[in-house]
Amino acid sequence: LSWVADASDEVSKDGKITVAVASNFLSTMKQLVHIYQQDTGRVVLLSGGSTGKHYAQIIHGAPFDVFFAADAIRPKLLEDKHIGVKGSRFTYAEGSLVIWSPEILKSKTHDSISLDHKALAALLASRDIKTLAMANPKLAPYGKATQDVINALSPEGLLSRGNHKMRVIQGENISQTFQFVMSGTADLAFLAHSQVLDRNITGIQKERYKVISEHYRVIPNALHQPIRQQAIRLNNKELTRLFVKFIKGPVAKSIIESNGYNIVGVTDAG
Amino acid sequence: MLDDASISALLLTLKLAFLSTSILLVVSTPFAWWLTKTKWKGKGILEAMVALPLVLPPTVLGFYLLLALGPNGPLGSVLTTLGISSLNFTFAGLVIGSVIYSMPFVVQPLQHAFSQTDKRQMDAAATLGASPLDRFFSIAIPQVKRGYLTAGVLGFAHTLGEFGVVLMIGGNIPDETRVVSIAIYDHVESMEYSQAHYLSGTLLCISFVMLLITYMSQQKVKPS
Amino acid sequence: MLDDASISALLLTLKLAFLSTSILLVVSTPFAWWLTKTKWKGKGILEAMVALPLVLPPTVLGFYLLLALGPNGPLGSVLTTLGISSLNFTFAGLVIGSVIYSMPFVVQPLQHAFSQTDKRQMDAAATLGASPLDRFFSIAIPQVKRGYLTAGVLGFAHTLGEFGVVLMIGGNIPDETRVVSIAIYDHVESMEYSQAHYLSGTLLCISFVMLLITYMSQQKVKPS
Amino acid sequence: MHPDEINQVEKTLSVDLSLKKNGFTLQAKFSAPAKGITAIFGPSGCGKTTLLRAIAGLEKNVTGSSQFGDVDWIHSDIPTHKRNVGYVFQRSHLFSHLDVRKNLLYGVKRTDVNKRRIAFDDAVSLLGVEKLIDKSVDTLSGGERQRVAIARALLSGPELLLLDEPMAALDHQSKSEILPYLEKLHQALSIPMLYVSHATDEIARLADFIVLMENGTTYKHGPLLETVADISSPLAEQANAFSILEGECDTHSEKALLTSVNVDGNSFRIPYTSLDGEGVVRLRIVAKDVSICLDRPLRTSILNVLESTIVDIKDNEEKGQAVVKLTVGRQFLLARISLYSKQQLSLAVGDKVFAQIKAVALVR
Amino acid sequence: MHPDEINQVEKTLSVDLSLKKNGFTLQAKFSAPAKGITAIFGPSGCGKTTLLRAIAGLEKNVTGSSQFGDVDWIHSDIPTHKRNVGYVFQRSHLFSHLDVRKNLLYGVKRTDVNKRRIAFDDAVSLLGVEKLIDKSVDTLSGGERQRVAIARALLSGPELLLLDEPMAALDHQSKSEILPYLEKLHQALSIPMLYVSHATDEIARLADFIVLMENGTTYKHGPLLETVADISSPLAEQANAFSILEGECDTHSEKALLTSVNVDGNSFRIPYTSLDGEGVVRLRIVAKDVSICLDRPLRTSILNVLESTIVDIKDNEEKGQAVVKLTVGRQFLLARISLYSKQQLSLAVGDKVFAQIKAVALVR
Ligand SMILES: Nc1ncnc2c1ncn2[C@@H]1O[C@H](COP(=O)(O)OP(=O)(O)OP(=O)(O)O)[C@@H](O)[C@H]1O
Ligand SMILES: Nc1ncnc2c1ncn2[C@@H]1O[C@H](COP(=O)(O)OP(=O)(O)OP(=O)(O)O)[C@@H](O)[C@H]1O
Ligand SMILES: [Mg+2]
Ligand SMILES: [Mg+2]
Repeated sequence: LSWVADASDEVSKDGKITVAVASNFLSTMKQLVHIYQQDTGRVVLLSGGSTGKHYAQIIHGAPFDVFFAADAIRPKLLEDKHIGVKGSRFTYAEGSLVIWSPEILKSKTHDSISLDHKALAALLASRDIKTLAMANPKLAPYGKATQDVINALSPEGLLSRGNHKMRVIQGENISQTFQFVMSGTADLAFLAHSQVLDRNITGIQKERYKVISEHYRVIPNALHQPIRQQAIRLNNKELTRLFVKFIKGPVAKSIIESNGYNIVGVTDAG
Repeated sequence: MLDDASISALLLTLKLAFLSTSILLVVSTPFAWWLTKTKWKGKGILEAMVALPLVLPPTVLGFYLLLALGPNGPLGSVLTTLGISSLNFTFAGLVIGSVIYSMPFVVQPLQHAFSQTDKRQMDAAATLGASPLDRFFSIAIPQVKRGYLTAGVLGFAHTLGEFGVVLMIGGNIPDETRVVSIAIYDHVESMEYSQAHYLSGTLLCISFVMLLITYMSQQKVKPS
Repeated sequence: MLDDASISALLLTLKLAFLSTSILLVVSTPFAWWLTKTKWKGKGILEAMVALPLVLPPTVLGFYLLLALGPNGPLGSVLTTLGISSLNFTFAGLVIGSVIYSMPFVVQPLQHAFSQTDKRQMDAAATLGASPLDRFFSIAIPQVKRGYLTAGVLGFAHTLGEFGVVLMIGGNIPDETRVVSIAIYDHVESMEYSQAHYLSGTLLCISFVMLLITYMSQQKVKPS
Repeated sequence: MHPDEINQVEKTLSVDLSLKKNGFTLQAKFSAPAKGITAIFGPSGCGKTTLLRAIAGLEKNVTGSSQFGDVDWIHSDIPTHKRNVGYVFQRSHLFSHLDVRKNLLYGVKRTDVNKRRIAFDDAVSLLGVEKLIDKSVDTLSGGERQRVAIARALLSGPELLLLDEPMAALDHQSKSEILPYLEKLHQALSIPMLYVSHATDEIARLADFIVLMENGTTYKHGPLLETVADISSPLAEQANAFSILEGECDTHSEKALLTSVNVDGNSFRIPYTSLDGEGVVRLRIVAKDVSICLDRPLRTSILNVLESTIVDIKDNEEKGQAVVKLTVGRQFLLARISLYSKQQLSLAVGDKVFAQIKAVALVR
Repeated sequence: MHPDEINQVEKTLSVDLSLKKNGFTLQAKFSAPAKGITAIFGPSGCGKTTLLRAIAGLEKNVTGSSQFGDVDWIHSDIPTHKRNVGYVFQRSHLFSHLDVRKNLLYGVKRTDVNKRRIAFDDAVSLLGVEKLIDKSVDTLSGGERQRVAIARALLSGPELLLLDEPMAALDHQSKSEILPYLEKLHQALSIPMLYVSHATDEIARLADFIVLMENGTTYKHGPLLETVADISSPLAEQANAFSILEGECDTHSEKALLTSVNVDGNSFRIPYTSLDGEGVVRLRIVAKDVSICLDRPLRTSILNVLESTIVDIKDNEEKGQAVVKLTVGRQFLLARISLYSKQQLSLAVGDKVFAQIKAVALVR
């Protein structure tokens, strides 16, 4: 077995690591771990969950080795509290926001990948849009970015558009927002780029998923603060380091990118 | 002090809990009675099915409800043809979700209670001129008061804390579907722990007082 | 077919549910009995308190349990002085969490059931030489079988689907604290819907069969 | 409202039904006239309660007919609450969640005002439950429960009364207060009553008709006087076998402290009772209170000595006793004597003898 | 195991207790000897059941003493299950979740093998519950329930039997099978029995002692013979007042179908009964079966005529009757006659008369 080859003391003693991953990155991480395990034979256990929960758990001694957060705040806090390893914090992915709506086909720029400022504003102002789905800006980085976008487009706020009422439904996280869309009740949604990339969805939701993956546009990064997802090591174990090294490596990068994330490529030790 | 948003969430929660519990008690009564009395061989299937929503994680149940109630879902499309627009992300939808999810906590205690009714007293009531419905209301129900208490308390408390389903099909809309459990959850997630403690404390106090009153009043009416 | 991870999650879930339900039934029996029999004025307080964990959103309850069980928490520090390291993120911790959270679903039906026991039959048993404990086991408990069924089913099903508490104090660690409800949740969150459907379906089927067997066997033992 | 004030159509109950439940089979065929109490008599477990329940419509799978007035309850599938029966259950079956007053009012509320037969307060005082009225039924004694149950049934304005050992838990005093009322009630109202009892003295006193049961079957039924005077019926074998004579009130001699009753020309003297109506009265004479002499006894405290003819004798070797059936005008009297006396006096059918009657009870 | 085979210490029950519950107060003081059945007699609601429950330890807040053998149950705070009482409840209280067999075995299992008084099969056949043994108790008739309850109590090897109207739901036949057994049981075992009953015939037959109750208080108690012969006790007022005579078996004349009993020199002839032991037998004579003559009656079917002296007379103007207390050797006999006869014969205390006794029941 390959992992025996580069075994240090620690590696042989404790053959696996546990990684806390933000829900929105979980499926990408599964692909990464799959490859990592195939290549090295080392076992990586994944614990998906919301970043808020993971943070609370880590503070209270959860046995995680690495924490892949959905934002930059929580890793920073851990670093400051000396729970995370100082200097091990880095941005593993930068999310990009997309807007989804069946209305998009009607807009003139339907063949381009992203919408410009004006088209977005027009879309938001459309009277056909009754329900807008977004992630909770308080909880989810994508929600916060969505808020930025909306503020940029209509500074006076969404709900005050005359007597045209739009319901804003908020998901606990970006995954839930996606589920709102799945149900067909939302007319417009801000989603993560990673969610709308076609993947092999099978079964009854296939049709629905097709509708989703054909009606989105990427939102220009300039309209919101970057959605930086950071990770931090929680110990100095050899296995932990090896895994982080893999995530920072080129193989991982290409996978992450193919899942709709931007890679900044800079270890943010700031 | 609680801010307006919290108060509104609290009120919404109480409204939801009262409404769901009332609906549950009303709907479950004939159902539980029927389950108790029927000799139908297949009733075990129904009994098992009532408990099933419980075994799914609430968010997942919520997800399925979301799909079912959506315009393309089996329930949603029926509603649409009836001219009712989707119930997702509405208060009515929340009520439906809560009712489905808390159903076993009401049906089961009632069924248990009804299985204890004294057949002979029902017979006596019949000879005194009481029709089956009359007997049911004048003998069976008063004799299972304690069962209604159990059912009501469990249903009510569960609806108060119920969260996954509500989050999913409610969409966290202030004044409409943002119940207090979601508000507390939001606080915890966004590390606003003191607000979370405060709101939790308030919810606990209110619930405690309500439960206490319920139980205390129960103690008094007991026959000496 | 289910993959290994799912099977392991299922087994872990069943283990947790059986263990929690057993503990709950054992612990709740004397407690519910005492609640039924005591004339203590303050028992309403205890009754209300049992139902309280229900009113908090499970994750929030989980959060508080996390604090309490942590090394600095009130329970955790007691455990630490006893030489037990923190129970957070361990299977034992999950069991404790489930027990606390599902307690009302077991205590309440049992209490209700015990309140229906026939005092006169207990008296008769006493004159036949049965000590209070003996009477309790030979008369009270067999007569409230149906109450145990309700309590067991509600407790069991609630533990199966229970998710927020488990996620919080368990930490979603494969093979140790990742129960099937979390696994399904993970699948839904990472948009692996077909896996989610598949696992939900399996869980539903298993639960359904277990519940059906329980109810069917119940039907048979009924006196003709 | 006093029972006497009500007038209504007389309804007869004719039963010819059968029912199977688990191991037990009921086969009942008899009719209970509106004017009269029908006693149901038989050993424990013979099916008396089951019969009453079937008539009340509380048993399932009853086949046959149960004709009350114009309606066949079974054929027309009339449910219990429309049969308008008053049922005093063997084990009272009071409503445990209601106090005594509410138990009593339960039926009252569900009865048309013009169908009520007895005022609430009358029922309460008749059955002596005044002091119990606000009690929880759990705290009642056995007899108290039964009294409440009787009052509850009476108050529901029944057209048919089903009484399942209503007096079994009652003391002599309570019984002797309630029995006359039941008699009066059924006479005034002409409603049929079925009265289950193990106590032959109650039956003797109350019943006009009797249905004898054994093993789920009604093997004999008919007017009480005939049926009890039937020397071959199992009733005559009972230690307290009795016969009943009907007669008319003669003269009241208040001074002599005696009342005289004329039974087909024979005068019976009984302890003084003020008889309000003229009409027919009924005397119950327990067989063992009757002795037989060949000479007319003189200077004895026994008041009643009749000339009579022996019409039948049945020996019971086992008990060393014989039952002798004697004529009293066109009616009959049973005497139980020892086989020894029978031999000593060489009694035979057709002999003229003197029947010396120790005790005569005026039944009504 | 046959009852006769067991030997044990005789224990007496001495009760002097009181208890208040809600509106009701119980005040009881009497003692029940080991050799003998003590009847508890009183109207419905007077507190008989409460008394039995208090003795069994089923009532709370009982003060006073309840001495059984050497132990004061109340003072030493002995709980019910250690008092070793057999209790037949008024309303049977069978275990609803167990079938008949398991109900019967419940007490057996909890009784030391050497304390058992009766074999399982014997109890079953004595109480005629063979056919019911596998039935659910819900399906039993009233009488069947009670029989099962009696069997259950007997099988638990009690040192004290508390019987609360055990026969009330039973027919004559069942009664006459169970009563002799109870008599035999208590004689063989010398365990005290408290027997609540409204039926004076049962009391007459069974009891050696009697406790009279009214309104929660035991106002009179003593040996049955004395107490019932007390012309001023309420018992003598009852329609079925009686007296009891004890005597010895004389000669058995099987040919004559008669048995003769010697009561203080007077010979009573009763229908033939094979008396197994020699010992003392007891005759019950109902007061209304006794008539008084001034001359000795001849050629009568009445077997028993005694010379006697009137020791007391009590008139009851209301009923037109008088109770006359007569001597029989050193014992007493009550006769109930009409006031008319009393005047006709001008009976007075001290008169020598002939008591003509229609019926004598050999009680044991
Ligand atoms: N818990 C209670 N609270 C108030 N009163 C009670 C309670 N229990 C019994 N009583 C009353 O005490 C009295 C005595 O009851 P008990 O059952 O001892 O009577 P009893 O002599 O057995 O009558 P019966 O012959 O009718 O069975 C009754 O009047 C009854 O109503
Ligand atoms: N559900 C049932 N299943 C089987 N047997 C039954 C059922 N109900 C009654 N029985 C039997 O039917 C018979 C008649 O019962 P019932 O109650 O009619 O008797 P009863 O004449 O009223 O007796 P009692 O005088 O003792 O009250 C009994 O032997 C009883 O055990
Ligand atoms: Mg019966
Ligand atoms: Mg009593």
